[in-house]
Amino acid sequence: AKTAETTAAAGETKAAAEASEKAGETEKAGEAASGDEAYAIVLKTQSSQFWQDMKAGIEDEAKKLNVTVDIQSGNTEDDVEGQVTILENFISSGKYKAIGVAPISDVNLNNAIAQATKAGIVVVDIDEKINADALGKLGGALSAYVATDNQAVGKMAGEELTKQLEKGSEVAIIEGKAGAISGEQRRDGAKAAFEEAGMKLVDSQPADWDRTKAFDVATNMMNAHPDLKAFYACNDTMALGIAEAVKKAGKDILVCGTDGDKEAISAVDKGEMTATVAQDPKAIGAKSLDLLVEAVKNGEKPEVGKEFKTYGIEAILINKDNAKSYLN
Amino acid sequence: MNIVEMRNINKSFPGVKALSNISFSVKPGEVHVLLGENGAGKSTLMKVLSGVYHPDSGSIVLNGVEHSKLNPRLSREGGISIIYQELSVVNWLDIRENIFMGRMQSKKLGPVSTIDYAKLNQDTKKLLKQVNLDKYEPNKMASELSISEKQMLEIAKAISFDAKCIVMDEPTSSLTESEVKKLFEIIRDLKSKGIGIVFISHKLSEIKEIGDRISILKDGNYVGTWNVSDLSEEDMVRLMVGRELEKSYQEGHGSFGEVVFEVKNLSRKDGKVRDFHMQVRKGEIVGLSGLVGAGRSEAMEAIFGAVPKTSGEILLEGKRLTIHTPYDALKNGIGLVTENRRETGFFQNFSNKRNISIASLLKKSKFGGVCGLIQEKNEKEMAEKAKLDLQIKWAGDAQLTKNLSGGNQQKVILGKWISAGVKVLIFDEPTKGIDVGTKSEIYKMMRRLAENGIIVIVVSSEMPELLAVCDRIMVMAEGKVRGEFDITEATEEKLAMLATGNGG
Amino acid sequence: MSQGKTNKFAQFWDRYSTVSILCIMILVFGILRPKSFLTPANLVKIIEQSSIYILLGLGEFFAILLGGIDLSISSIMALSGALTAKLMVDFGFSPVLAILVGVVLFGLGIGVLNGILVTGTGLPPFIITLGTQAILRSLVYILTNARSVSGLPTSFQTTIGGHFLFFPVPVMIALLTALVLSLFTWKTQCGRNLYAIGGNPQAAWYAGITVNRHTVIAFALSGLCAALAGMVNIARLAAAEPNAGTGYETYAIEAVIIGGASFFGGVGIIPKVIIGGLIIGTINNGLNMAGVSSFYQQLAMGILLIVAVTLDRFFGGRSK
Amino acid sequence: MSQGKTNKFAQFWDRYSTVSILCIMILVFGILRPKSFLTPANLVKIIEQSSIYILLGLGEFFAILLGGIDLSISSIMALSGALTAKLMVDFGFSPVLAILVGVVLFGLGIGVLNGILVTGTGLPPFIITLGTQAILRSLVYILTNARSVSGLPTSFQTTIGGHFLFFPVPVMIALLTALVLSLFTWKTQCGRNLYAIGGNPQAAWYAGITVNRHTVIAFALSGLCAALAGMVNIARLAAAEPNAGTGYETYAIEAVIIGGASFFGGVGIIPKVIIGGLIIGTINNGLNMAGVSSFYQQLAMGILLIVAVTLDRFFGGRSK
Ligand SMILES: Nc1ncnc2c1ncn2[C@@H]1O[C@H](COP(=O)(O)OP(=O)(O)OP(=O)(O)O)[C@@H](O)[C@H]1O
Ligand SMILES: Nc1ncnc2c1ncn2[C@@H]1O[C@H](COP(=O)(O)OP(=O)(O)OP(=O)(O)O)[C@@H](O)[C@H]1O
Ligand SMILES: [Mg+2]
Ligand SMILES: [Mg+2]
Repeated sequence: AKTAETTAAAGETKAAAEASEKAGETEKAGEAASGDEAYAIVLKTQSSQFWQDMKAGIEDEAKKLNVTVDIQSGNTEDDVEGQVTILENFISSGKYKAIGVAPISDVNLNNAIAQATKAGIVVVDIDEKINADALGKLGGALSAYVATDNQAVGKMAGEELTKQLEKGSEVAIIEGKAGAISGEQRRDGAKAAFEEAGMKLVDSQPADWDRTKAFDVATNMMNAHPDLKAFYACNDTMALGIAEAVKKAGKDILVCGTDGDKEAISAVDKGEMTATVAQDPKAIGAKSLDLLVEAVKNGEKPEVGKEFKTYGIEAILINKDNAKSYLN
Repeated sequence: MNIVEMRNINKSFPGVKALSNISFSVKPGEVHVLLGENGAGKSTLMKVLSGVYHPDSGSIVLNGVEHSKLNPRLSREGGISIIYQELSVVNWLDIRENIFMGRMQSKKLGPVSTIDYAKLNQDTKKLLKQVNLDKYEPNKMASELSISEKQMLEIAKAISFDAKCIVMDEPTSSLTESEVKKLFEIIRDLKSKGIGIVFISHKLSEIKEIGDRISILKDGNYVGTWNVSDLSEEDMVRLMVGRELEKSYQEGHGSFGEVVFEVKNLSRKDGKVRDFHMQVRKGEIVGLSGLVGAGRSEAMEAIFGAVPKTSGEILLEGKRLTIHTPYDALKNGIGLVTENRRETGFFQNFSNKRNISIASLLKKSKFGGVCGLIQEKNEKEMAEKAKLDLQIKWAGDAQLTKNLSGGNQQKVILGKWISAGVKVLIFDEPTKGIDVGTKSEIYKMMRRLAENGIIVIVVSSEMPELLAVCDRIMVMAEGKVRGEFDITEATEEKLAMLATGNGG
Repeated sequence: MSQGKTNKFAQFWDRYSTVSILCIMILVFGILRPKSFLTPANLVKIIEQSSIYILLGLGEFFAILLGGIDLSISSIMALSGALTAKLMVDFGFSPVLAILVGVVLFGLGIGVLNGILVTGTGLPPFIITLGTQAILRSLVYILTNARSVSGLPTSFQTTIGGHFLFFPVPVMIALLTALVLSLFTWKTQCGRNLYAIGGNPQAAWYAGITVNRHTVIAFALSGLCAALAGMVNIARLAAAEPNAGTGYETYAIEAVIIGGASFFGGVGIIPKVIIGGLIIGTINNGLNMAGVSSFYQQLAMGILLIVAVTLDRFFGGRSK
Repeated sequence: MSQGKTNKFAQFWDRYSTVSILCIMILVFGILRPKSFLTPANLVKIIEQSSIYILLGLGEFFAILLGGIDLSISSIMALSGALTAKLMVDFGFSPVLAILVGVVLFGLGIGVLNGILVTGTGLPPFIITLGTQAILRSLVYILTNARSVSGLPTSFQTTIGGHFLFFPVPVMIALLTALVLSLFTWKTQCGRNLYAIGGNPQAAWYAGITVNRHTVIAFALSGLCAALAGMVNIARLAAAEPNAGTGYETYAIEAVIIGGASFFGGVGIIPKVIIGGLIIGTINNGLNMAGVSSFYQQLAMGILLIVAVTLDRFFGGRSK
């Protein structure tokens, strides 16, 4: 498992290039795969745009490749057990040779993945990085990992903000739900960027991914810290709430979000938000499906402890300069 | 030696001194009657004895052991068994579990002890035989028993303890006559075994029949203790009320006007009432007699629209009324004083004022009581008037009705209907659990209402009551009207014969 | 349980317990963060932030007054908000028309539905509204395809989300609703009847009150208030979120109960619900201001709930 | 309300309503997805997946039996799981010792605490456990620093999360617990006392039953069952999650109520709770298998809850 981690690290840099290069190749893979191969993907939830987009990306890709794919998700982003149930059900239905998973935490699906491995099913990890060590111990194997590096996302946002700020400015972070790893990684990335640039991080509080809460928490922070100059929000839902709060407060505070939701991009375009770091959920989804199809085509069998590749789908910084081009 | 010895018991509730310095004792093999008006403190004294209430001061000696503070368990261990005034049957448990609640026979099953149902069934069967309930299996759900059968079940429970002293707090108020007879048999048997009985009842004839000694309480104070044989019923009344009660029941004037209220072939959906009919003339009070379960209350509920009916015509002053709900009844000027004050009579969260005004306000409202405004001044006047008319004793119109005594609660309910200007007022067991003094006041009130042209219908299980207030008495059995008597020819025997289906 | 407490403190507490708790909280946070918490601007903010809790609490109040509960208000809030937003954004309704349809009609309608389900089945409101909570939330996702709806007309936003004579309009809406409902509970027959039913439903029936009809009315009011909360919410955020209000029914219940209403029905007054809502808003704001870590925020909320209600239980006269 | 329904169907339904609902559901899903749903492997999976709902339902049953409710079980499940995991992973406790401390002692202890709060304050269990739900969840975050705890000893995992004679151990645990608790409710004085208290607390107190003590026992059992669910859960996931079980109190309540227990207390039997739990598990599994989108799953759950309980209300004899 240790080696897996190192190659994963090495793989990251190449990933973006690889992803685009392979576009043509996968097309061929699609032709090769027979029409009645079925694939399954377990998402975190479907009740937000990010996951909706990822689902759309997967479905488009499935059409292109002429394969069927079953997509399920938990009811909420907290439903750690619900996801396990779904994955187990996919495994026990016996229909699938390869399954993609976007776990809620770094370990919640591990045991179920180990079951999949035992059943000879190839698993691709999406978005949330699985604790490979723990997984290996349970006898589970991964074939690949597709994601945007959340820490890098946070860092990118932090850097974009600091570019426009004087040294020593007061900044704040609005986090997701306590304990959500992707949120924490983004926060850590942004924190690092702020520290590097010598900003003063005065507050960092969660708003549970909730727009109303983010609105209120941001309002309160602005009251508590009148000299606040910038907010980083761990997703766009919250960033939009913050932007609204800033607007209502009549202040001039930078707001950078994460995800690249359409609404956020248009807010950036209108100057209501400073920037958003877009992940490309459609590409992540499509790439994941490609990998699943490829694995089946190659007759890949899961192997515990085998190294697996990481495909980093690059994050894109969307600010005033390029927002228009993302608003089709 | 006394089996129970209560000394200088004091007990206060917020705002009420319920017991002041009461001493009380029970000898083996005697029936010791406790008598007093509503709220005199009888039940409270007994609840102190059973450990439900803790006295503020005083001591209790049970079996020679002195206690200053009991709980239900300790009291039971001290040989006390009690039938509370309020039924304490658990509907969703079966008969045997109700009887042996909290103390079922167990047998060892390895390290744990489990309930020995076989033994339990045996014991239960024996007890059921004693109280004439042996038609039921021990595992019959208590919910399937009638009220009076539940009361008998409570009696079975009380005697199952092998207690030295059994307290019975108004056990007869919900029993049929034959069940009362059975109870007295049981009491005599217990006496012969040297068990002491405390017996509480508002029915003086019962006291004369079964009592040995009598202690009288008045407003939480001790009046005295006598041998029952030394006191006449009049003496008892004088001692507990503190004044002479004039024989008040004046009869009606005999000649009445035309029929103003009429019910024709009324049947209920559940079949509990079939083809009920009645006619009431102006100024007349009509009574409804019958055994428990004869369908009297059920017929009244159907007239009042509280339960669905399949057929029936109701005519008031020649007009046909359409009544599907109590709201319709109220709109048409019909009121019902229900059998069970606490559950269906008044609102525990309402002040006297609000309890009185509710019906009158509703009557003025529109669209099923949804539209209408409240003027507090009006409400206040209404309450004041009711208080004066009915001589209600309360601390103020803002006092919660639940804190009044039973008799005054009943008057508040009366006030509610009278304020609403009802033309027909139905009383269902109007004096259940109400002391003699208040009772005679209520009788007078009924007569006054009738004289003022209000149709008064009285349902009662107490025949003396019907004979005292009514001008005509109808008898029901099995959901049907069996016949009727003019007051001049009615006697208890005739009523009973008709009610039980013998003769006519 | 009662220990002869006729003393002054008990009397005072009986009447002012809820207000006192609010004052104590303001004091504590004021001492902790004198500069940021106790500013007029922040106090106005607290009231504004509380307006949603107050609106939800007002609705919940009627369900609890009848001895029931309405768990579906959070979903009603989200669905009404999403619907109103959709009507304006996708169907070009004018704000007034959208509010009429998406808030008033919809809120009342869905509340009536809850009421009919409760009275028709005779099941505990907890179960029925647990069911409708799930159903309605799922309808929000279906309606919005789990995407937020933005681009609300500016006129809508600046009116409902704006200010009027210094005061935030959401606050005005909440207070106005509270005022109207107060009058309703005090001065109208229907309001009085609801207290009667809550106190003793059987006695209410025998007194001539149409119990079912009034139950439906109570749930309709609950639905309407939740829909108003939804409207305020989308105006404040300038967008409708499919996840809006998740779990907010808890805040509403807390506001009502901290405000001294009894869970058994028949007891409680609207002004105290307002205080209850303000208490919830103050805790949320104060804990933010004091920089308490989110881990500890829930801890504080839980403890406060139990302590506040216990104090009320032991020293207050009402919630027995 | 009763319409003289003495017919055969009513009698049958009274007794077998819950089982019938389960059978109908299995039939429907079986027809929809004959190949994937109705396989022995999948049926075993359903039972395994249901084991957590059953365990939580068993605990909730006792709270509801007393006419109360326990909303804190989801948090107890998470905290107990996290504690047990921490004890093994960070403090090197042997699995047996960790289970003894983190599950048995902790579960009973926290349940006793709930019980003492309820009896001591005399407040509705809804309020108290709403408070402790928040408090305990916050303690999970504090304990784990909001991170999942993994690396549980293999011995723990293979025993608790493994199989025993073909049967998944979680199922064995759930059924064994149910069996013990069934015997407890049927055959022991204490169990019968709980029914008496639920049916009529005053009568129970008059009969000399120590109502408070029994209330504490009921909540202790609720806590213990929730802790067992937590143990099974960490074994299934091979990790303890701080968010574990969020909202699962709803499943537990549904299992109990679908299983025919009355919200007013005193009515219900353990075997029906098992069926109730299986129903929840079957819906979740079946909807997955049928490929229903998660939007519609909530919709289906909500509708099913209302329909199942309504059927029971109208044709069942007990839950009046
Ligand atoms: N739980 C209680 N809380 C407050 N006051 C009470 C309570 N129980 C009884 N009281 C008061 O104690 C006094 C005595 O009441 P008690 O029930 O003993 O009267 P009683 O003699 O049994 O009357 P009745 O003949 O109507 O049964 C009354 O003033 C009553 O209001
Ligand atoms: N909670 C209370 N607080 C203060 N006083 C009370 C309270 N409950 C009852 N009382 C007083 O107790 C007296 C009688 O009340 P209670 O309800 O015991 O009457 P009751 O005659 O026993 O009723 P019933 O015959 O219907 O059983 C009244 O004087 C009333 O003022
Ligand atoms: Mg009494
Ligand atoms: Mg009485």
